[in-house]
Amino acid sequence: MTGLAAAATTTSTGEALQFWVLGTVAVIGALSTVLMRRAVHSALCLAGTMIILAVFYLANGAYFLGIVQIVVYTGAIMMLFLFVVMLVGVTAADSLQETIKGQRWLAVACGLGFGVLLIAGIGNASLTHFNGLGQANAAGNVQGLATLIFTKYVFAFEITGALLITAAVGAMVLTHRERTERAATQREMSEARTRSSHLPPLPAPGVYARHNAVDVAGLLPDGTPSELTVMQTLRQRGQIRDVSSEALADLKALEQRSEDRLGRGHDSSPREEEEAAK
Amino acid sequence: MNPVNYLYLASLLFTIGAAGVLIRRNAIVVFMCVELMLNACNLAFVAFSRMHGNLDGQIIAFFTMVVAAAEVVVGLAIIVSLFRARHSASVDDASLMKL
Amino acid sequence: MENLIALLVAAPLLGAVVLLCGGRRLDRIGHLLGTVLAAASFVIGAVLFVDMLGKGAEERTFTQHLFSWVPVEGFQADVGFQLDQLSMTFVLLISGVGTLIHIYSIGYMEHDERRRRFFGYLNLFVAAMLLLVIADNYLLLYVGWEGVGLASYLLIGFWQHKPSAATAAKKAFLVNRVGDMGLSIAIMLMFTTFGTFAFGSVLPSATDASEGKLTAIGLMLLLAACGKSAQVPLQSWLGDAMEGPTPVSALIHAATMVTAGVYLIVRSGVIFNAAPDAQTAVTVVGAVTLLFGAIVGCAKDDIKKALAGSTMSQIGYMILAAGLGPIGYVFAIMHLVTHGFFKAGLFLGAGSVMHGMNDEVDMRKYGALRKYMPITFATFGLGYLAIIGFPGLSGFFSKDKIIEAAFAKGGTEGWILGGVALLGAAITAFYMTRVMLMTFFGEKRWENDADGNQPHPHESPRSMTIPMIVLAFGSVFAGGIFGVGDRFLKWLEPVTGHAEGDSPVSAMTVTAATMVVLVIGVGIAWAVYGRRPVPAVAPRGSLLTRAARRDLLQDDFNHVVLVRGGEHLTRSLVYVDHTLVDGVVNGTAASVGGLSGRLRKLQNGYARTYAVSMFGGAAIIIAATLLMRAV
Amino acid sequence: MSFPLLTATAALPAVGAIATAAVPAARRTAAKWLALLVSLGTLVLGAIQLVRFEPGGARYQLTESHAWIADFGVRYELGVDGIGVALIALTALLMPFVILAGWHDADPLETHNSRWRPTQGFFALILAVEAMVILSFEATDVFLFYILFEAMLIPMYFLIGGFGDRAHAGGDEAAATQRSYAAVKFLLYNLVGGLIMLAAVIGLYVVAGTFSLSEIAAARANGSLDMATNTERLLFLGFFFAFAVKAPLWPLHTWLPNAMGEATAPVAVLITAVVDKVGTFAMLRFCLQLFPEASKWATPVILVLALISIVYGALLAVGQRDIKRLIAYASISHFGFIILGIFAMTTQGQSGATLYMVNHGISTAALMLVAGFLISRRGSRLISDYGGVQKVAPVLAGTFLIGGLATLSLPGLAPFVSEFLVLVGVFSAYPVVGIIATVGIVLAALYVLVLYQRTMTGPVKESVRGMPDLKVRELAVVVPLIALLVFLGVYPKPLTEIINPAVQHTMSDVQKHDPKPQVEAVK
Repeated sequence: MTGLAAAATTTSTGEALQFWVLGTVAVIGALSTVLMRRAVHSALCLAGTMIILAVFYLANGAYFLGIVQIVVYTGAIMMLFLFVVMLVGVTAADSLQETIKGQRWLAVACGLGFGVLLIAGIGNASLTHFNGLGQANAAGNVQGLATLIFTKYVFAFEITGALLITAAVGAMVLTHRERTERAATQREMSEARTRSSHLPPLPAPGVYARHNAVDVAGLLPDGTPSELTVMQTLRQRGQIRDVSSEALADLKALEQRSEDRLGRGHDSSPREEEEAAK
Repeated sequence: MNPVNYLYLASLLFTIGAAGVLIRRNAIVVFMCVELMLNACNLAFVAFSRMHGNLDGQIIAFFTMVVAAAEVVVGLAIIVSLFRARHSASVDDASLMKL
Repeated sequence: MENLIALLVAAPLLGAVVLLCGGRRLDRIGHLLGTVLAAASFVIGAVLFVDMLGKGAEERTFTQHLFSWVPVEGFQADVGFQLDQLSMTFVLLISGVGTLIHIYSIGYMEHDERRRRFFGYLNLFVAAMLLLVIADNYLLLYVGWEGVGLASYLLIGFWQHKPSAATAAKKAFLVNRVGDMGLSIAIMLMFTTFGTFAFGSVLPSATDASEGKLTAIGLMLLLAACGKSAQVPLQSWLGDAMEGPTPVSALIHAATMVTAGVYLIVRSGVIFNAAPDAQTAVTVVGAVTLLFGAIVGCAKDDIKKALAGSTMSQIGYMILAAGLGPIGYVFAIMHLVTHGFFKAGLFLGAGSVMHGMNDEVDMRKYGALRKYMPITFATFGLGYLAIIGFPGLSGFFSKDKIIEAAFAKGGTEGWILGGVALLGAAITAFYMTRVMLMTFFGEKRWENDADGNQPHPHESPRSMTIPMIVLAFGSVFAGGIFGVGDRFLKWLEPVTGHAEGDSPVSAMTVTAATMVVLVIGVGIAWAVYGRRPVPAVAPRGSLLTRAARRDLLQDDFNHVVLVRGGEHLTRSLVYVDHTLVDGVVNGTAASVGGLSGRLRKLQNGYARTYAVSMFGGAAIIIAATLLMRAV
Repeated sequence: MSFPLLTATAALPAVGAIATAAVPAARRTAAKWLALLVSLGTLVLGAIQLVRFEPGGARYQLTESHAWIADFGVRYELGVDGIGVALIALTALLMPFVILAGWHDADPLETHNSRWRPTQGFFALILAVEAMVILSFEATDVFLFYILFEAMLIPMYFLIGGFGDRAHAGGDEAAATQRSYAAVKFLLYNLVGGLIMLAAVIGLYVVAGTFSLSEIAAARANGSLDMATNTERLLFLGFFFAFAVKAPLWPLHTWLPNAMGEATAPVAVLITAVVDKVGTFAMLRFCLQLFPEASKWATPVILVLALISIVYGALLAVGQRDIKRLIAYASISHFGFIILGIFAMTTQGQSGATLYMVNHGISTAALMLVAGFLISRRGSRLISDYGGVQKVAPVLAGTFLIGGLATLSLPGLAPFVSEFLVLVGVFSAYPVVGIIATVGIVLAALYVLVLYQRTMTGPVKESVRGMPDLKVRELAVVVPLIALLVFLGVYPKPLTEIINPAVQHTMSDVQKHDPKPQVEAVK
C-alpha cells in the first residue's frame, strides 16, 4: 500500500518521471495509431498506448481498473480487433491520400481548435486542490468499487449486463447468415457442375505459373490467369496478385538491355510491338 | 508534478483520436480511434476520481469500459457484415446517406 | 280570441311543410289541401275581424307573445304578433286574394306535373306574407320580408327548366337582397338608437331621437321598400318576374308582396313624420316610379309586362301617398287594397287569355278575343275601368284621394307632385286602354305557336272564372264601400293618424282634372290602337318607345355596370388571389425549396464529413461555454 | 372524484380510432359501423355535457386537473365554458354525419391488393381528429392546447392527401399531384402558424411562469402579473397569427380552397366546420382572455382584415368554377363574419360569433355534403358539368337549395340569427364597418344563387340525365342537419343561454361594455 500513500496527496518524483516518459510514449503510440498505413500496425500501437494507460490508472490509485484495462481492453477487445483485421486482410495497406475535398484541412483545424480549447479550459479551471484517494481506498480499492457498484449503481450495473447480452445477440444476428434456400444435395451439385463449363477439376493455384504463392492466379493453357485458382477470401479482398505482366516486363527489360548493348535502339520487331500493345 | 497533467494528456489523446476518426477511411482504424477517445476519457475520469477523493469517477470509467466492450462487439460485427456485402472496409464507400 | 293570431301563419305554413315534404303521395290532393289551408287562414282572419269590429277603437290592437326568440343581453328579439287595424286590412287582403288565387291555380296549373309543389310554395308565400304584416317587431317582420322573397324566388323560377325563368328568379332575389340590406341596417340603427326594435317600443319613442338618426333610419327603410315594391332604382326585377306562372304574378307581383314596402313605410310612419328629408325622398321615389312604370307599361307588347309596368306605377302612387305623411297614409293603404283587387283581377284575366291562346303573351298576336272569352272580357274590362279611375269604381275613389293629397302637400312641392300624379293618371288611361284594345278588340292576329298548334281561344274552366268574378266585384265596389262616408279613414286613423292638408285646389277641381286627363288618355289610345289595325310586328317607334321597351335602359345600365363590371371584378380578383396572394405563399415555398436544394449539396453522404461538423459543433459549444464563463 | 366526463368525451373517439384502425382488412363494413357507433357514443357524451353544464354557474365547469410535466408547470387541465360546450356539441353532432356521408369514400379500389386497408384508416383518422378537436375545446392549459392544436394537423394531412374524389378531370395522376400539393400546403401553412405560436407560448411561460389559463387570469386580476405593453402585443400577435391561419383570415386563406377542393366532401366539412373552428374559438378564449389590452390595440387592423375577408371571399366565390372551391371561398367570407363578431367586443357580436361557429358548421356541412353527393354521382367538381339537376333529382336539388339558403343566411334558418347578431354587434360599436359587412349578405345571395342556377336549373344536360336522387343513407345525413338548421333558426334560445354567460366573462376580461342606446325607449 505504498503507492496508495503516494497517490493520495502529492505526486512523487518517481511518478512524475514515469508520467513524462510513458506519457510521451503514449502520445507517440496514439499518433502512430492514426498514421500507420496498415491496420494491424495501428492496432498494435493502440494496444501499447492502452497498456501505458493501465499503468497510469495504477498510478492514480485505480488498481482494479488498471488490471481490467490490461485484461479486458488490451487482452480481449484489442484481440477482437486483430481478428477482424485478419479477416479483412492483414497485409492490405490503406492509402492515406485524402479523397474528400477539404476534409483533412477541416479535420486538422477542428482538432487543433478543439484541443486548444480543451487545454485552455483545463488550464482555466482552478484544479489545485487534490483530495487523493487515501480515504476512499482505505478498505481496498476493489472493495470500495464493489460497494458502490452493488449499492448506488446497482441499476446501472444491471442494465449494463442487459446491454452486454443484447450486444452479444446483436453481434450474432449481424454476422450470422441465414440460409435462404435448401442446401444443395451432392447430386444437384454434381449436376450443376456437369452443366457448367468446368467439368474437369478446377485448376490448382500455381499451375503453369512462375510463382507458387497462394495469391497468384494460375495460368490457363492459353496463358491467361484464372482467378478461380485463388481462394475466395483473397478474391473478395481483391488481393490477387497479377504476375503475368511481370515476366513479360522482365523479358522486355532484358531485351532492352541487350538491345542497348547491341546498339539496335530504335529498330523494333513486329512481335515486340504486339507485346507492347498488350 | 501536478496531477492536472493527466488531464492534459487525456485531452491530447482525445483530440488525436478524434482527428483519426476524421482522417482515416478504414473502418477498423476509425473504430480504433474511437476506442482511443474512450480511453482518453477514462483517464480523465480516473484523474478526477483522484482529485475528488471518491470512487465515482472510477465507476464511470468502469461502465465506460463495459459499454465500450459492447460497442466493439456490435461495431465489429457491423464492419464484418459490411465487408461481406461490399468487399471493402472503407467508410467512404458507404456513402448512401444522401439523396 | 287573440291566441288565434298565430294560427293565421301556422295554417298555411303547415300546408307548405306538408306539401313540400310529403312527396308524390300527396299529388292528388295537394292542391285541395293547400287551398283549404289558405282559406282557413282567411276564415280565422275574418273571425278576428268580426271580433275586432265589436270593440272600441282603442281596444282594437290584439297582441300575442309566443316565445323569446334571440335573447342576448340588450338585444331581445321575440316572436310575438300584433294585430291592429292596419295589419287586419292586410291579413284580409292577403288571405282573401290568396285564397282566390289558390282556387284559380287549381285550374290554371291543372296540367303541370309539379302542381303540388306549386301549392306548397303558394302556401309558403301566404304564411310569410302574413308573418310580415302581423309581426310585432322589425326583426320578425324581416323574417317575413325575406320569406316572401324566398317564395317569390321559388315561384318566379317555378318553371326552372327555362333559363330565363331561373335568371329572373335569381335577379329578383338579388335585387331584393339589396333592399333587405337597407332593412337590416335600419334595424341595426334602431337597435343602437333605441336599444330595441319592437314596434311597441320604437314607434312611441321615435320623436325622442335626433332627426339625423331618424332620417338615416327612414332612408334605409325606403331602400328596403324600393327593393320589395320595385321602386326606382331597384325596380328592374319586376318585369322579369313575369316569367313566373300568372297566378303568381297576380298574387305576389301585383296584389300583395310588392305592396309590402308601402306597409313598411306606413307602419313606420312615426319615424318618417319626424324626418322630413326622408319623407321627401319617399315622395320623390314614388313620383319617379309612377312615371317610370307608366312609360314602361306603354311600350311593352307582352301583356304581363305591360301590367307589371302598371303595377310599378300604381305602387309608385302608394309610395308617393305614404311619403306625404299623415295626409296620405290612409289613402296609400286604401289604394293598396283596391289595387289588390283590380290588379289581381287583371292578371288573372291575362292568365285566362294566355290559357286560351297557347301561352302566347304578345298582345300583337291577340285581338278580337271578346267574343271568345266573354267572362274574361267582362271581368278584365271591369278591372280596366277600375284602374283608370272610372267614376264610381274603386280606383276612382282611391286614386283621386291620392292626387288630392299630393296637391295638399302644399307649396311648389305640392304642385309638382300633384302634376306628376295627374300625368300618371293620363298615362295609366292610355296604356290600359291600349292593352284592352289590343287584346279584346280589333281583328284576329293569331299565330300558331312554336309547335305549330293553332290557338283555340275558349273560356276558362269555372275554377278560374269564379275568382275572376269575385275580384271584379271587389274592383267595382271596394272603393265605394271604403270611400263613401270615410269608413276606411275612420277604421285606420287610430293606427296611422290622419291630417287634412291645405290644398290650393278644391277636391272638385282635382276630380274634374282627373276626368279630363282620363278622357285624354283614353282618347289618344283609341286614336292609335282603336281606329286603325294594330301591326302584328312592332314598329320601330320613337327613341322613347325603344328605350321604354328596354325598361328605359335600366337593364342595359345594370348589365354594363353591375353584371359586366362584376364579372371583370371577380375575374381579376380570382387572378389576383391566384398570382398575388397565393403567389407570395408559393414563392416563399419555392425560394425555401431552392435554398434547401443548394444546402443539400452539403450532404455528400460521407460519414466523415458529418463527423467533422459534429466535431466542429462540439468545439463551438465548448468555446461558447468558456466565453460565457469568461463574461 | 367525480366521473371525468370531459376526458371521457375526448377519450372515446380516441380509443375508437385505435379500435377502428385495428379492424382486419376484410371486415371493412365492421370498421364503418364501429366508427359510426363511437361517434354516436361521443354525441351522447357531448349531450350529457350540454345537460350537466349550468349556464349560471362557474366560468369553467366539469373541470379536471392533473400534473403532467411538473418541471414546466404543464398541467392536464380541462374545463368548459359555454362557448366550449357549444362547440363540443357541434363537433360531436357533425361527426356521425361526416362518417355516414363518407361511407363509401374510402372503399378500396379494385386495383389495390387485399391487405390495403384505406377504409379503416379513413374512419380512424376522422375519429382521431374528433378526439383532438374536442380535447382542444376543453383544454384550459395553454401548452396542452398548443399540442392538440398542432397534433390535429397530422390526421388532417393524411385525410386530405390520402383520400380524394374518385374521379378527376385531369386523371388519377393529376388528382394525386394536386391532392398532395393541397395537403402539403395545408400542413406547412398551419405549421408555420403553429411555430410562431410556440414561440409565443414559450414567451408567455417566461412572462407568466405558468401555462394555466385560470392562474394567469387570477394573476392578472390581482395585479401580480403585469405585462409590458410591447411584450403583450408581441405575444398576442404570435397567438393570433396561428389562429388567423387556421380560421383562416385574409390574406392567410389560400390553403383552404386547395384543401377543401381536393379533399372529399366529408373531409372538407371536417376542415371547415370543425377544425377551423378551433382557430376562431382560440381567438375568443386565448387572445382576448390572455391579452385584453393587445386585443383592443389590434382591433382596427383585424376588423379591416375581417371585412376584406367577407367581401373578398364572397367575390371570389362568385368567380369560382369548381363547386367545392366555391364553398371554400364562401367559408372564408363567413369566417370573416365570425372574426368580425369576436373583435367587435360587444355582447351581441361575440355571442353572435359563437353562435355563428355552430351554425356555420351545420349549414356548411349540409351544403357541402349535398354537393359531395352531387359530385359523387357525376364525378366532376366543375359547375359547368351540371345543369337541370332539379328535373332529374328534385330532392337533391331541394336539399342543396336549403343548404344554400342557410349559407346566405335566410331568416328562419339558423345562420341568420348569428349573422344578424354579429352585424348588430359590430354596428353598435363600429357603424361603418357594420354597413360594409352588410354588403356581404348581398354577395352571399349572389354566389349561392348563381351556383344553384348553373347546376340545378335550366335544361337537363346530357351528362346528368338519369342521375339518381338521394338514397336513404344520404337522406339520413341531410334531413337531420336541415331539421337542426330550422330548429336553431326558430328557437336558438337554448344555445344563447349557454353562450351568453361565457361571453359576459370575456367582455369583462377585455373590460368592455355594450354601448348604451341613445334613447331610452318605452317598454
